[in-house]
This record gives sequence, C-alpha cells and structure tokens, in this order.
Amino acid sequence: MTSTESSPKRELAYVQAINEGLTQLMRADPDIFLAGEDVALYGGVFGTSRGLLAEFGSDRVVDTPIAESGLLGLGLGAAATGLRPIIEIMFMDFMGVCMDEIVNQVAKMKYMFGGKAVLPLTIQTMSGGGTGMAAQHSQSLEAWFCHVPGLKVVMPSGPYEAKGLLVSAVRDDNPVIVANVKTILAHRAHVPEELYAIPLGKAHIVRPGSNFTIVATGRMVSESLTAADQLAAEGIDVEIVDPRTLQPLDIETIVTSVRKTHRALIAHEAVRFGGIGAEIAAQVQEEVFDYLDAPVGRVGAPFAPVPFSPPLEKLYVPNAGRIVAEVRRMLGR
Amino acid sequence: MTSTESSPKRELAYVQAINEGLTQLMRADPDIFLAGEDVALYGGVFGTSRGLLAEFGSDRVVDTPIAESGLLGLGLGAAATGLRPIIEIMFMDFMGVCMDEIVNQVAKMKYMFGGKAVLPLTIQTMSGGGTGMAAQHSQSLEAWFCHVPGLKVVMPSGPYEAKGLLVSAVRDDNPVIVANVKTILAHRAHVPEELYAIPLGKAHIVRPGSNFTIVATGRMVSESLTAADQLAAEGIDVEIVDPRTLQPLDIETIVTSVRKTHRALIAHEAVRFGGIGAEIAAQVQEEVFDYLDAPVGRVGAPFAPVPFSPPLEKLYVPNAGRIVAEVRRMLGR
Amino acid sequence: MDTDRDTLIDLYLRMVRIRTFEEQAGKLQEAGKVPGALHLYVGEEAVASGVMSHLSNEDQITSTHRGHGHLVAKGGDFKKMFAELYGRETGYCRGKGGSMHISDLDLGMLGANGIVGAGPPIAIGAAFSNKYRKTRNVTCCFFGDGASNEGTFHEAANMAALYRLPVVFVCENNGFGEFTRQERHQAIQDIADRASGYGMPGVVVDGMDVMAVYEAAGEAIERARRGEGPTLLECKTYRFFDHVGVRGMGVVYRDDSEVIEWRKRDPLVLFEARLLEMNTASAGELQQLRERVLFEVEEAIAFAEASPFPADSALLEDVYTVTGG
Amino acid sequence: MDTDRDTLIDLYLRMVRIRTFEEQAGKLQEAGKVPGALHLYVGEEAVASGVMSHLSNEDQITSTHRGHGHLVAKGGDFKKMFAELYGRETGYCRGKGGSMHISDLDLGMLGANGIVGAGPPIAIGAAFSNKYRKTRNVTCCFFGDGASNEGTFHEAANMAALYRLPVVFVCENNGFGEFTRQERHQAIQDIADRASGYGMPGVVVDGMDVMAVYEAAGEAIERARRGEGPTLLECKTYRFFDHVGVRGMGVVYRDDSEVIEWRKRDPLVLFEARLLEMNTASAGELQQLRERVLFEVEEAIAFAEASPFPADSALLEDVYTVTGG
Ligand SMILES: Cc1ncc(C[n+]2csc(CCOP(=O)(O)OP(=O)(O)O)c2C)c(N)n1
Ligand SMILES: Cc1ncc(C[n+]2csc(CCOP(=O)(O)OP(=O)(O)O)c2C)c(N)n1
Ligand SMILES: [Mg+2]
Ligand SMILES: [Mg+2]
Repeated sequence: MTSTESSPKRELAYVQAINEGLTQLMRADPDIFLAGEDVALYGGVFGTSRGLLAEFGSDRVVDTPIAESGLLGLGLGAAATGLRPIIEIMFMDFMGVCMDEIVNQVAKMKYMFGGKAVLPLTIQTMSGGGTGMAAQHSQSLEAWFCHVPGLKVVMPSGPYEAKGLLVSAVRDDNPVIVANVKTILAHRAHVPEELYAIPLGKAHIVRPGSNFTIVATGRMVSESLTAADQLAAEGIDVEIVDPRTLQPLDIETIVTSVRKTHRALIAHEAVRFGGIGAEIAAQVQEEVFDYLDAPVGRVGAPFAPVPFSPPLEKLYVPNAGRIVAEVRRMLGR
Repeated sequence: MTSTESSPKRELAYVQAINEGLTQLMRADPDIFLAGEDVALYGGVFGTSRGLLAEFGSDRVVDTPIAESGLLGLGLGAAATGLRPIIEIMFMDFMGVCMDEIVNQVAKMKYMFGGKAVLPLTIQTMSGGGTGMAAQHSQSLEAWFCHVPGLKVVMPSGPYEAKGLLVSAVRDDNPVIVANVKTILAHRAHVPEELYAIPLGKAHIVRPGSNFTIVATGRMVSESLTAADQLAAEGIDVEIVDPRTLQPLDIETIVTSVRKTHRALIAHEAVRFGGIGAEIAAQVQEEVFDYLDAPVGRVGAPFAPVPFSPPLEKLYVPNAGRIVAEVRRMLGR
Repeated sequence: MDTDRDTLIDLYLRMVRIRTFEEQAGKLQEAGKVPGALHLYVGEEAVASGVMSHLSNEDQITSTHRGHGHLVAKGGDFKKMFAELYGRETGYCRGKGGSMHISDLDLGMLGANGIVGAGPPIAIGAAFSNKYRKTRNVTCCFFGDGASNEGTFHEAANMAALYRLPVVFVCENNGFGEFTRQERHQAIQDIADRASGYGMPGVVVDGMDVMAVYEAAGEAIERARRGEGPTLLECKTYRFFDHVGVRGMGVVYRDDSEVIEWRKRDPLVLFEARLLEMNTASAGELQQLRERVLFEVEEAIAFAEASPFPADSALLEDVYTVTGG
Repeated sequence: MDTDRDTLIDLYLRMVRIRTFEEQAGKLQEAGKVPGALHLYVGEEAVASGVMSHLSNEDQITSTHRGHGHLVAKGGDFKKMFAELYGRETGYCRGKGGSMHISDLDLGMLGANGIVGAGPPIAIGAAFSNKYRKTRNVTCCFFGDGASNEGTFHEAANMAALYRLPVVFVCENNGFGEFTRQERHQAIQDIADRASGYGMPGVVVDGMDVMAVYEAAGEAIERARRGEGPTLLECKTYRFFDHVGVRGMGVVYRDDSEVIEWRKRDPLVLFEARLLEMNTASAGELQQLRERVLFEVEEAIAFAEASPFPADSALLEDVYTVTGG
C-alpha cells in the first residue's frame, strides 16, 4: 500500500479521484482486477480507468465483450472463489440487461448458502441525466438496488467521496454498487493523496444549519449547497445531509438533523415516485413525527422518461432552483 | 364478445378467474395472443391457461423457449405492429432476466418516439412467498416497476380482481404488468360470468371503517380482513383500502380514508425498505399531514432474501398477526 | 448483372443520401449545434442501402444506436430527421428521442436504440406479427459485431429459427464494438458461423459492395417472404469515423493505415466507378444527383433550425396512451 | 477399456449414491416431509458421475435447479443434504436455501440455482479465477437443453472461448425444458453445434453411458487444464421422473412408451451389466455397495429429521458479511 504525503490543498476532478482510487487499490491488493467494456485499452469511456492497463497489464484490467450478464457473472464467480473484482457497467441504464445477476445471484448467494459465500464484489457505474443522451443513458436507478437485501449502494457526491467510497466499496466483503454521477465528473475538490476510506453506512453533514434539513444524494448535494446559499439570504439556515451510502441508510444522522430543524426535504435525481426519497420520507416521519412542523418534502424527476430535447431535459433534471422553490413552498412563502 | 347471464352466487378460484378472463378476452379479440413458457401444451405451470391451446390453437397460444428477453421482445415488437399480446413471465423473480426489455424498451418506446407508438402489451406474472420455493421464486418486486414511467402495474387481491383487472390490463393501450399472487390461487370468491372490467387507477374500499386505515395490496388484503375482525373486538374499526392498481396510484381514495380515520398503515408482501409502502406513506403525509394522529406505519417483509426453511419463511412473510401487532403498536397498546 | 438501371440508381441514391446526411450531421455536431452523442454510419452505407431497397413501408426494420443510415435508407424524411437531432418539436420524435431513438413507425422503422442488442427481440416480435396476420412482410434486424455477443441476439435468433419467422438478421460487422476490435471480443472470424447453431443459413457478404449486399439480402428476404424462415447475413464493413463523432484517424484503438486501406474500398467510390464502367449513368448525372441531395439536406437543416423546441408541456406528454382501457 | 477397477467402481458408486438419494428424497416429498419443489436427477446419473470423477475439491462446478445429483457426485455429504431439504439448521445452507440452492463451497460446488441459465456466467467467473491464480483447476458448468436458449449461456460461452478459460460446458440434454420437448424449443438437434459459433469444440456423447461421458469429459477437462480453453460437451440423456416430483408416466407432454424405451437404457442398469460382463465386480459386491449407500441415506434422513430448525434469529443473519470494509 502506498501512502504518500498528502498536500492539503491538492484538488482533483471527480474522474481523477476515481482513477486514483482504482490505481491505489490495485497496487495494494493483487486480488483486485477491473473488468468491463473498454476499460483497458481505451481507459474507460469516461476516462476513469486511464493508465491502468499500462500499469497492471491485461490480466488485471480486462476489456470484455458487450455482454453484461456474462460480465457480472465473471465478477460473481471470481468473487466467490476468492478474488476481489471491480466490474464496470458503463451506464447505470444498462443494469437492466444484467439485473438477474445483480439481484438474484450476487445479492442472494450468501444468504441462500446459509452465509458461507463471501462476495467482495464492486459494481461501478455512471448515473444521471443532463448530457443530452436521452432516455436510455440518463437514469438514476439506485432505488431498485436499495430494495434488494444483500446489496449495498453508495452514491458519491463529489471527488472526495468518489475516491473514499470506492475504496470502502472495494474493501468491503459484500457486493457494493457504486453509482457515480456523470455530470459532475469534472467537478474539482480536495482529495487526499493517500488511500483513505469513507466508511459505508455513515451520512455526512455537508453544511450545518438550524432550521431546515435537506437530504441530498449525488449531484443534488452541490445543487443543495447553491440552494442553501440562496435561502440563507432569506433567513433560512439549511443543514445539508449527504447520506453517501443509500443502503445501509444512516437514518440516525438524518433524524438527528430533523429533530433540530423540524423540516426536511429529500432531493435526488431519480424519478420522484418510488425513489429513495420515498423511503427516507417514510422513515423520517416514522422516527420523528412529533418533531415535524411540516410534511417531509421530496424533489425528484417528474414521472416521465428522460427527454432528449435540451430545454425539456433542463426542465426534467432537478436542480438548485427546484430545491429553492420547494423549500419556499414548504415554508408557505 | 360473449355475454352470458351471470349467476349472482357463482364462485371461482383465483386461478380459474384468470383462466376465464384469458379465454373471454381471446374470444372477443383475434389480435390477442398469449405467449410464455409452457402456457400452451401444459396450460401454464399454475394452470392459468389450461384449455386455451385447444380452443385457440398454437398460433395464438404459444409455448416459447426459456428465453425471457426474446419473449418480451416478441411481445413488444408484436404490440408495436398492432397486435395485443399477453406475455407470461412465470415467476416475478424472473423479471430480472428481461428487465431491460421491460424498463428500457417497453416502458420508454412511446415517449422516445414522441408519442407515436401504441403498445397494448400485458405482462402477467406470479409474485409472493409462502410456498417453500426460497429466494428466487418468492419475490414481490412491484416497486421496481412502479418507479418506471411508462408502465402500469396492477396487483389483484382476489378472484374478482384477478379477472377484472386482467381484462382492463389487456384492453389498455399501454404496457401493464399484472402481478398475481401465487399463494391465493385457490382462494374462491364471486366472479361474474360476463367479461367485466375493473378500471385501472381506481382503489377499492374493501371494508369501510371509521378509525384506522389499512392500505393493503395483493394477499395482504385478505390478511387485513382477518386482522380487522380481530381488531374490531378491541374497538378498532378498520377501513381497508385495496389500491388494486399501484401505478397509477389512486392516492385520492387513500387520503380520503385517512382524513376520516387519522391513522394509516400500509401492508404489502414485498421487502419493506423501498417497497410501494414507502411511496404511499410519503404521499399520505404530504397530502394529509395535518390529519394524521400518528406516523404512517408500514408492514412488509424484513430486510433479507426469502428463506427456504418453513419456520423462517413463516416468520418472513407478513400476515394478519403482524398487521394486528403493528396496528396495536401504532395505537400505543 | 441483370439489375435494372432504376434499381442501380436507387441504390446509389440511398448511399449518397446517407453519406450526405451523416457528413452534415457530423459537421453540425462539431459546430456545437447538435447535442448528445452521434454515432455516424459513414463507410457502412452499402449495407443499409442494399438491404432496404428490397423493403416496402409494410416491411419493418429494427436498428441500433447507429441508426441514421437505416432510417435514411428506409425513406426517412431529412427534415424530420434533422429536426430530431436538434431536439425540435417538428422532429420525428418531437425532439424527445434524439439521434439514439430516431424512428418512423409509418415507414416500419422501429427505432434506433440506445441499448446494444435491443433490436433482435423486437424484430422477432414484428416478424411474429407479420406471420400472425398472414402477410408476406419481412422484418430486417440490423445489429453490430459487438451486439452479436449479447444474449438478446441469441434468444431472438433461436426463436426466429424455431418459429420460422420472416426475419433477416443483418449483422453489420464493422470490426469493432466501440473501441474493441472483433478479435478481442469474440474468438471467431465469421459471425455468420453462429447461424448453424440456431438452424438457419448464415451468409457472409462484402459489406462495401452494395450489389453484393443487394443480392444476398434479396435472397434472404425472399426466403423469409416465402415462409422459409430467417437468415443471418453478415456484412463485412468498416466505420470510417470514430465510434461517436466524426474523427476517424489518430485514435488509440486502430492504426491510421487501416483506415486508409478501408477507405480505398469506400462503398460509394466503388459503386460510382462501377456505374460509370457499366454506363449506367454519366459522371455528370451522378454529380447532379449528389448536389440535389446536398441541397435537400441543407434545406432540411434550415427547416430544423427554424423549428421551435417543444413546449414545456411536452415534458409530461406521451408517457402513456390515453385511448383504450 | 483401460480404466482401472477403482475408477469403475467409483463411477458406479457415484451413480448409485445419486439414484438412492433421489429416490429417497422423492419418497420423502410424496410423504409430505420435504417442502418446496424437488427437481430430481433420476435417469441422468451418468452425466454428473462421469464428469465429476475427474474433478478435485479445488475444481468448481456450477449447477442448476436439478442440482442434487451434481452435489452428490461432487462428494456432497448426505446428512447436510437431507438436512437442507428438510430446512434444518444442520443443512448445507442452514436450511435457508433448500433444494434449489444447495451448495458446498468447500467442495467447489457453487450452488444449485433457481434461475435457468444462471450457471454459465458464474462458471466463467470461477474459471477466470483459476486462470488468474495460475492454477490448473477447471470449472464444469452444468446446464440443460432448455437453458441453452438463454442469453446467459451465449454470453458466457463467447467469453470463455475468447479468454480461453478453463471451463467445460456440460449440456445435460434430457430432451425437455420443463414440459416442452427439445424440437419445440430449438430448431437444432445437437446443441453441441453451437460450439463452433464461439470458437470452441463441440462434442456429443451418450449421456446414458457413464464410460462414454467419463472419457469425453476427461478429454475436455484435460484440454482446459492445459490452458487450451473451453469445450461444449453435450450429453444426451433423459429424465425418468416428472420435471418436478417423482411421477414420470401418464403425463401430458410425453408418451409412456417413450419413457419405457429410455428406461431400457437406464445408466445404472447398463453400467452394472458392463461391470459384471467385465468381471470388475460380482453381483453380490454391487448389491452390497448399494445396500451400504441405502444405509447411509437412511442414516442421513434420520439425522435430518432429528435436526433442529434454524432459530428465529437466523432470519436476519447471513444477509451480509460483517468482516472487511
Ligand atoms: C447494453 C449496452 N451495453 C453497452 C453499451 C455501450 N455501447 C454503445 S455502442 C457500443 C458498441 C456497439 O458495437 P457494435 O454492436 O459492433 O455496433 P457499432 O457501434 O460497431 O455499429 C457499446 C458498447 C450500450 N449502449 N448498451
Ligand atoms: C429464468 C428462468 N426461467 C424459467 C424458469 C422456470 N423453469 C425452471 S426449470 C425450467 C426448465 C429447464 O429446462 P432445462 O434447462 O432443459 O433443465 P431440466 O429441467 O431439463 O434439467 C424452467 C423453464 C426459471 N427457473 N428461470
Ligand atoms: Mg461494430
Ligand atoms: Mg432439459
């Protein structure tokens, strides 16, 4: 394991943070390999695995045919026999073509075998809209996987989270889905050089505040920060909680915040109906009903596939403006 | 269309109700065909299509290879070119192997094509645990599909609903998933002989009551009736709402009930975390927050795959006893 | 060669229409006018053209992410196509689909598709429909060498052969799935070799030679029309541009020299030479034809640029059909 | 025939163990003692036995819904197996898996599986692992004729050939996918014909003849061990019982006469005759061996019946591994 001194101010883009995480993980553990479509020679269509083939060779950085069920099986079979695979599914939208492997095989093998299987498998992918890629390349489907016992799900909201959560995901002895967000790949932030881990199942207070809680996932974290700045001018002091891990969900941190602020809004990119926001809202009202001054609100995508046309897509994808509007509505302003 | 006189007391089992619905629908419309694994010669592994091959022939009742993606595509391509297919996916657990077809193709084709596709496609399947079939033959995965714009989802709670909702599903010009429940296939109830339709998107008050609302889906409807009888003895007058259609959800009927009773519990067989109960709970508190005397409760399966061992499976699958206990807990008893 | 002049000119015209459409689309994207991802068909024109000239509007096709060429060859309207690439209300999909979902159900074009391997299952459904209604219509399913490794192809091919469906599986083997060379995604050279495993004939044809494609496709389509079942027709071709966008040279996954070699077999250049050699048309006539097409394309672009974006209300429209039930 | 006596007896013993296990399991289910669905392997014993006698505990197999036979042949412990069918804590999966998920990772048995076609992708993963670690271990992937139509088989076969993975695809062609006869689910007769489409050898063998399976499997497994890649080995066999449960005759989807014909080629009867003919063992010795196995099975059933069900707390255990992270 390499552990270079970290310059405190060093900034990396989200995509570089993933790349560095992958590189350092693979240096540290020869049982880790990366497989996926165009991850090797091309370095990944988003550039996340650039340079890995040169450093680790084609045994450990594996281009695969376009065959996602085979690919997931490759990961599962390898994990069940002692390796620590990282499997890349290029776009989260493609999870449908290997859904059985993820949900009926990967997620359940351990339980069905009475606990005997240990499956240190990471599935990394890219979620989200806003790139003009239309209905089949823009989805945020994390709610599906959060509903499946046996899986863990993380959604990094920035470069720091992208590396730290990846490290924890890969080192975890369970199947973990890492739902990265493609529209923030160029976002830059401080990322320590060393191989650090962000614990799974722990939410993070991104911005402390006193009278309104926003629970935001993925890109909605930065949108919420923008919204919070705007709302601050109106005397609304927003606390932002980034769950980071959606399964297992750190409901404790969320309700602790709501106990203080008495109001909560959940913001995610996924379709609002049946999104993870529904579960969080349901749990919040179950846990701290008496503290709530208003119903728990939710911001998510409307009930439609993601449209291609730029003005429609802009309307579709939740953003700071929609969050601000919803907070105001909840406060009766 | 045949329209025989209906004897008011005629009872059918759930499985017969499906069978009669299929038969009458196919008699009425030559564009309807049924395709699936062992639906023809064998009459369906649950017996739902018995007799259809003899009456309609192998052009319209089609046994297929074990190839669910191909099967769904068969339905989609046929629907897009003017037929009205009924596609059977034997167990709902197998939806994973054709998830892309359902979610990225069937659900989105219309929208992606700017509205031009008309897709009168029905996907019928069997959900639910309690049969000793373990983790891959016992799931209730309806929440996944409710999260996908473009799909409709129904879940019949008894024989009457099984036939009436099937008829509406097949006649609807949209893709509809009919999630039947295998453990109630032998339940008997009055089923009219004629070809009647239960409108999609309309909830049904199964039992009127004054001081507690239970929203129950599928098998949980009969379990809730049992629970209500028990609770009546304790002075709790339960109103039971069966949404029948989960997407689109008739939230109006639900919140109207809650406005009267001030308390609500949602009961479903699916895993509680991320189940449709989360969405219903979130919407109920959004809509009638001020009417609620207590947080909206939920009964669902625990966060584990479905276990095989009979005593564990019994613990796993929600039932009347768990509903009663939860109602009591919510009332502080 | 006993193909009549009209057919030959028609084949040439289809290819020119595709080439011109694609080159202009590429330029528009480079100019930042067209958003999203464009997968251009330049170099592969002979395949779509040779197949499509056998099809009527009652015959269907399924397409891929690289779908413009298929729609153009099937008779697609340039105006609606460009308007779609621009995301305008007047586009084929009201701007909601874009390049990857462009479609024209009236022409039997069942949609470009963003999911690799999504076409074959849909194609057998359309073919099932044709058979069910006892028509003589045929469905042609276009898919790539990369897609031939998806399970969906396998399932659909098996079912097509089993039911003797009127479908032709047209494999556009351009040597790459994205940036991965065929020899690095499958251990076979001829994808047509997979046909026998389903019980259907497999045919390999030079996909740069539009006449060769025309003839082989004609046979396969006739076979399907006669009710004799599916064929797997593999067309060896090459993508001149990058997987996405227009850059074709100086890329990491292939040598420029390879591109140069293949460009020598540009299907348009080859066929033009042949037409001249056979005196089917003069150089001037062909030139005129190309100019007419370019003019049409320019008109269509102007139409697209003058078209409005969909209204905000369109966002929630078209999710469901409101008839029936 | 130059196979030594120990091997012959071992093959016979494996088959007897499977047959006895399955017959007793069937009886227990009929008696209402074992819940859920049992897919019994009776009639197909030669396949699992012939393949498994080449494998060590470091070699893996993937299995199917019809998995008891595979686990027995791989050396499965009767006690843990019956306890699993009974849903007891002492079972292979603590009673949580049951028949359809029975497994023994220590023996390299990666699980029966309730999803048709789930095995091949998992098998290539195990094979990848073997290659990655530079072992000489091999993974054998069992799957049915019905499963050969699932896309997962196609994807895994292609990847196995591409990477030259040490895997053998053992197709147990018992003529039916559930209640659908092979000729009604695919338009080919020999599933081995699919092999060439992936670039691997395909071999057809009489799956009722354990020696034939033994020899063909031996070659394929050796080939894999040498790093020469996968083989598709199709074993023609027959399921004597119903798809689920024990009833084999008087069913709607096949004639009794067909069952009777196939039963004449019962792999146990055939092989017993051969052993006697070759003087490998006397009738008495074989009889003794069968009795010993029956005794073991009865002991195991008693063990299972005396075993406790899992405690309620087991419900939420084993969903996640708590180490690591
Ligand atoms: C299921 C799925 N996996 C991966 C992708 C990403 N992808 C888009 S095009 C493509 C390559 C397709 O190759 P091929 O089928 O040969 O078609 P070509 O691009 O060469 O025309 C890939 C991998 C996708 N869109 N869908
Ligand atoms: C994905 C999926 N589809 C359907 C089924 C239902 N099913 C269970 S066994 C079976 C037949 C399998 O046939 P085959 O592969 O030939 O194996 P066999 O039963 O003959 O041993 C089917 C259709 C399933 N379990 N999984
Ligand atoms: Mg290609
Ligand atoms: Mg079989």
